[in-house]
Amino acid sequence: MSSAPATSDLVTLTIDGVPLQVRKGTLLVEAAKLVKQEIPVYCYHTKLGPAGLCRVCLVEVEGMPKLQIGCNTPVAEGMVVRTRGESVEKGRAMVLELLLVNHPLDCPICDKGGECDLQDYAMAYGRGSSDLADPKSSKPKAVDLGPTIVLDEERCVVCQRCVRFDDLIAGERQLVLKDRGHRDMIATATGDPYRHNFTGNVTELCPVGALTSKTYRFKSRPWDLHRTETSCTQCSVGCRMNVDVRNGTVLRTMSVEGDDAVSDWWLCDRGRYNVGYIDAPERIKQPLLRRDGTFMQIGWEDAFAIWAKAIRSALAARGPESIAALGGGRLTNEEAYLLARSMRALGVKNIDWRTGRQRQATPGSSGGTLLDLERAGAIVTIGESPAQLAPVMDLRVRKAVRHGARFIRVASHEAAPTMPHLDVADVAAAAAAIPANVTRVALLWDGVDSALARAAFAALDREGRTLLTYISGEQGNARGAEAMGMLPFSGPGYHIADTGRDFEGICADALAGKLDVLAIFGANPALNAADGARVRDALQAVGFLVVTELFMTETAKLASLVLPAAGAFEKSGSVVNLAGDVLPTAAALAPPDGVLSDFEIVTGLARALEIELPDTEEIERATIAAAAALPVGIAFGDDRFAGTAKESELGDGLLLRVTHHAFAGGGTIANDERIAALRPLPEAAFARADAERLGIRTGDYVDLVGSGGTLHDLLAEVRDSLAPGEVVAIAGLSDAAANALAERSRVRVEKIRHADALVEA
Amino acid sequence: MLIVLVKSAVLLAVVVTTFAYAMLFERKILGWMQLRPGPNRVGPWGLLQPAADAAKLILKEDLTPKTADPLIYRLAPFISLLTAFAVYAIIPFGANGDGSPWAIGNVNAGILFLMAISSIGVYGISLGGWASGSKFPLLGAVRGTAQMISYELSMSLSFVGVLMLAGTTSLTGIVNAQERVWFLIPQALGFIIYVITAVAETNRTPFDLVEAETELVGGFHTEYSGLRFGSFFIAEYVNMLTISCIATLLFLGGWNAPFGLTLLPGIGWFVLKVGAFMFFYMWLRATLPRFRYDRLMTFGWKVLLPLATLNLVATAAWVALH
Amino acid sequence: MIPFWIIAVVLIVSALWTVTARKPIYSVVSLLLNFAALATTYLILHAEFLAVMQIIVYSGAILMLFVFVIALLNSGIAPIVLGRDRVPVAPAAAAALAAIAFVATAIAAAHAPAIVPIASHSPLGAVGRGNVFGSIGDFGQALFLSRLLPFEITALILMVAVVGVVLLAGDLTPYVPTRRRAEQSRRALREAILREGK
Amino acid sequence: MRKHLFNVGAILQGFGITFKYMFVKRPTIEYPSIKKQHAPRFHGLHELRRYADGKERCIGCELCSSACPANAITVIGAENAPDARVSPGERHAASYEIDELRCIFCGLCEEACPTDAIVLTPRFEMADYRRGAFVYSKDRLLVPSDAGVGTPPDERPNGIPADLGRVAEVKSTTNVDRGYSATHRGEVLKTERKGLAG
Repeated sequence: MSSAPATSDLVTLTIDGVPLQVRKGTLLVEAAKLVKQEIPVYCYHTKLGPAGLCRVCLVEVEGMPKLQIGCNTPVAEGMVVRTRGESVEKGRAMVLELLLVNHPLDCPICDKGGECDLQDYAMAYGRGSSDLADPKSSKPKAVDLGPTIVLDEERCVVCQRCVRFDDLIAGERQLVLKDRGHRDMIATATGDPYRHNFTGNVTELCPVGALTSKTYRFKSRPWDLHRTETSCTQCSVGCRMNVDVRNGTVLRTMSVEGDDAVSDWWLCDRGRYNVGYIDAPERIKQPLLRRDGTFMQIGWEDAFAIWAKAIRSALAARGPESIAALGGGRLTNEEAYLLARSMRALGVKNIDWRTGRQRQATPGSSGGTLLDLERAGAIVTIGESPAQLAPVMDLRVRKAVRHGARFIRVASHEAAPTMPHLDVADVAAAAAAIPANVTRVALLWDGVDSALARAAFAALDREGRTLLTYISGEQGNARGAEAMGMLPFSGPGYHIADTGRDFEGICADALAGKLDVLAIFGANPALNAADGARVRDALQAVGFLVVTELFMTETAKLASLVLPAAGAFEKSGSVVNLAGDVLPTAAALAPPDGVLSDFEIVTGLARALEIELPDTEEIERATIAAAAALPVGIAFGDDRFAGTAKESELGDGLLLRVTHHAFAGGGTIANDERIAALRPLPEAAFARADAERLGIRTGDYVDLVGSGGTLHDLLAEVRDSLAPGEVVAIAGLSDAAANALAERSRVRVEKIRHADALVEA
Repeated sequence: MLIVLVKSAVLLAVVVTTFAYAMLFERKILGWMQLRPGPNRVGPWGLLQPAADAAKLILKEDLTPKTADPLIYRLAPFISLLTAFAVYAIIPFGANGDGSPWAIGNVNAGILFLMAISSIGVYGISLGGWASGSKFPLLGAVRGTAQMISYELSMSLSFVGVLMLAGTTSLTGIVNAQERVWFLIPQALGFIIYVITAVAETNRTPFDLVEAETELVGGFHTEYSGLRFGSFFIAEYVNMLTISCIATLLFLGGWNAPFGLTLLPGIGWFVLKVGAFMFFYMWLRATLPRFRYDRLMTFGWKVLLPLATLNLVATAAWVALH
Repeated sequence: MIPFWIIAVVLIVSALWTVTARKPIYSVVSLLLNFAALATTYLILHAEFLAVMQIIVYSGAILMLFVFVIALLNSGIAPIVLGRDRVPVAPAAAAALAAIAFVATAIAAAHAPAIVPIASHSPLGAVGRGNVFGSIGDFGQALFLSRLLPFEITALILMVAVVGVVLLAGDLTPYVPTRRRAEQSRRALREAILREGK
Repeated sequence: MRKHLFNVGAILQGFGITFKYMFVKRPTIEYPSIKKQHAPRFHGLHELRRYADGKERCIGCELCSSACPANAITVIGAENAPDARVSPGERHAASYEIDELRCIFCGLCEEACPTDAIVLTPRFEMADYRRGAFVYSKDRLLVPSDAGVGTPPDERPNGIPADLGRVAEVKSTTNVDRGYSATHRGEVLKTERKGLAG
């Protein structure tokens, strides 16, 4: 791709009278695209490769007695191909007639109607009538495949794109083709619900309306939708996606065709399905002021005035040290920049985006692109793997593994992935496990434990080897927030600035009663911070806490002033993803009346405080410059980032470790009714040795007791990969947040209830 | 004093009723000329239509735009209404045997008073249009002001011819001077100029550029509703009536019977002549389309004004020679 | 006498409003009121022709042009605000002096014997008749016979003033039709670009 | 000058025409008391039909809305609950709205409907005091469940609904031979064109 191929690699052929040269091994269907000839395909897909099942891609090749399928015929020297002509059209019409033998003509009610390949090709190449006299076969219409997908067996044309996606791309191998002949049908191999992080992609791949999304079923027709291309901000990958809006509701999101660099054409289920919060009735639509313990609705002007007054009196009383601002990982670059700049204009240095467990988002100068990742020979993951943190990056890992890369997990406490992998105890073992001939190694880090990251970097970095590092964090625009200066020690573009207090320090100040005003923008530290109980206490101790949020989250409930903010689909701007790509986001719809974006909120505050803010043009210029700046002075695993990952010495018991789940979270996930079935149950995973010692079996219910409180009714799971003495719980669940007990503290297991006993009761 | 008040009240009632039915008959006549029956649903032959319209106007919501200047916005319709009615203080409708007129006030300088009052009438339109704080009314007002100032000149000059022939500025005196020959005959050109400028002064088709619906929504009164709009509406029709009365007084012999046909009392002839002139107004509206603005200005300044001056000079020469 | 005092109050109040109103259009309206009141005082003094002319010329024509200009400039929307330090001290003092002088004159005049011959005793005078003080004939005689020269000189001075205003306000370059002017400026621009290029 | 004089003639001619027309018989039908006869397949207010078993014919496929040239129809589909079916099949219209103020009554929705659910009735009297009332939702469009299933236009007897009242005897205004027929203007135009050609 980088250099021009040698002449010997090229083949000359003629398609529809146009001579062209293509690389050896190219399939006819791809070669035809170069001369702008479309060959119809069902089973073939650029990302899935040929299957040769549907036969609709018939072309005529001179010298061959019969029509050939374009999708599985490689080019050859001197080939003369015709994609049109009488015999081709006759052949295609025949294939279409056969495809339609049992396909129901229920296009008016089919969700695919209007964007259906079968419909389009039947119009373009079909005969318009059928010789079949017998009735079409009748099959189940709405088969529940899983929490996200419904299958219409009548409509299925058995192209197997979904099966091949599950096998080749997702690597989960859940979908199979059951039965033979006209009873062929798609089903999960085990009969269990079809469920993993990428199920939604099969609805996009399905060329007919057989696989449809439950969230979109019968809600709209394609031509009603108003499409906006934007970037997903749910995690730090930043997949390009199309947002389809109708009547002020996001009805569905679709991957962007041809986006190889970021999303590789795919979307994870969280990005695809977590869109229903936009019009959730629980959304806050007016500023709320706490008075005598209850919230009352106030107007925006009053809200800004009250906030500004609090800031002014804090400045007058104890100076800028008593003011702090948190958040930024969910803001756009422009908002983060404006926030950091207006805070520094006040002299406030206590700024930090790191409100969760992640400590660092910028991998220094050793970062690589996502395309580099799929070409790595070995992938080492420390901390949590991207499987739940950045699912679409996980697809790249799987692609690399499929191409022969070795996947090594260091001291992992997660469940085993459905791909070849190697679990090792420490970084030295990981370094030893990398074959000597591997020249490109990727290091994946969750951004939590700086010391471990530094150790891993040191162990893996060898002469003659390219070491690429990726930090897959929990917040969508963490890297952007860092670049825009939402750090206590650096301003926009990583210009090192006066050092203020970081999140830990801000919490300590608050607990010491030294913090008068704290503003939290689009973050939920009460739920996501490693030590939830302490953070809650700290937030309650703040004199005046302002939170901008969409919903009454755990943090917002503690606030003095809650300001309704616009969601990710309601504002335009740019974000920086984990690979450093600057991606634009575009507003797909307007926020509800009375809701302002964080940009407008910061502007409003600045106006109330009479701070001069730059104009739009300057903000644009400054954010572009900052996002493109290389993080000079910030190294991988920099000590200034270190902070939370310390073990608590409380008691003996088990060491609590926390894991992420793509559908665990407060705010936008907790308030999206459409994905209720995808939210995980609160669970606790035990090592086999501990489970046997405590008498726990998979399926039991247990309580975990720690210094910060108790987690009730966790579903126990015995996990072999886990080191003895550790217990793993899911973070970010509103009803049972593992962080309430403080991560890496010692917990006790109490009240074990066996599954069979519960059934008897 | 009391008698003046009673006279005023009676006259006011008569004028308002005349206005109401003038409006109804205008709609009827327009309907007939356009192959429609006109209003015929309220009462027999639609005779109660004015009452229904009045009720509607009174009950409509009274709107003041946010951008309007509230004081001037409210003042403007009153200026229009006031000046429209004030003229009737001096208009004579007939004469007693001793030569004293049937009018509220017998003013020697009647014609001057009339010109003075009508020159203030423009303020209703220009202030109302400006104070609405919106584009179309402003355009209508600016057009209206320019148009009325331009045509007022020619109209005044057309009066002067009559004044010179009559040798007095008293309206009664002018009518008395027409006992033998109506000024329509010696002042034919003046009459034509008067008719044209009068139509322009009342902003009626084909000179209704002030409220040109097809371009300016409603012109200067776009933003007005309810009784404030009604005030402008009444003022327009009362002005029509005034103009018809003046035409009758100055050119059509007032209450003098034509050709000695004294079948009717003087007031009867007066009403007939005014009615005929009003009909002409409506007929005009049914027949002619609106002027283009630049043509209107060209016509006013380049045709009417020279013609009026010519008429004046000719009349002066004639008066001087005799 | 009572009508006079009422009118006098109206006159003074409207005159004050004219100079103090924040919006130009209010000044116009109050000036209109002022003119009307002034015309009424003329009527009281039996100067009917003058009263009518006051209305026709000042209210009907000149003031109308003010409204016209305000409407076209749209300057009436924003009120005029005088700054704290912009109270005009000297003019204010002069105005106060003038007011005192005016009041003194008024009182003196009120006590002085009438020097104006009353022309007629009919309610609204005898404007139409000739050879009576204040009538049209009288005006015409004065204007076109006895005072013709001053009248024409005044007209000439006014004309000079108009030309002067046009010269002061307009641009002094000789008149060039619009299209040709556009061509000229385009040529000048092209030449400037060529010069810069070298 | 001569041109202008001709124009005066034309104006006078115009006065003659308008005056003449005052005495021409008017073709007006006094509408609320007398009603004009419809064409047999007149397009009026919409109606959503049912199947004989009471289920709605509409399946919420939105083909009517995409066929609508005025964008007057909004349909939002939903899935049928298996225990309480609204229409046969999987899909039904959860919401069906026609903005009758936007509708141009062309009948393309009728043509597009795959289940013959929507038909245009001859009803046209839809006056109301509120704009919002013209957005007809499903509860007003659907045939009441006790009023049969609704009739497609080609099954109507003469196109005249029984409840429309007294029907005018005049069939159409276009063939009244009085010199003002609808073709009058056409004749004039034709003559003018001839003149131009000659």
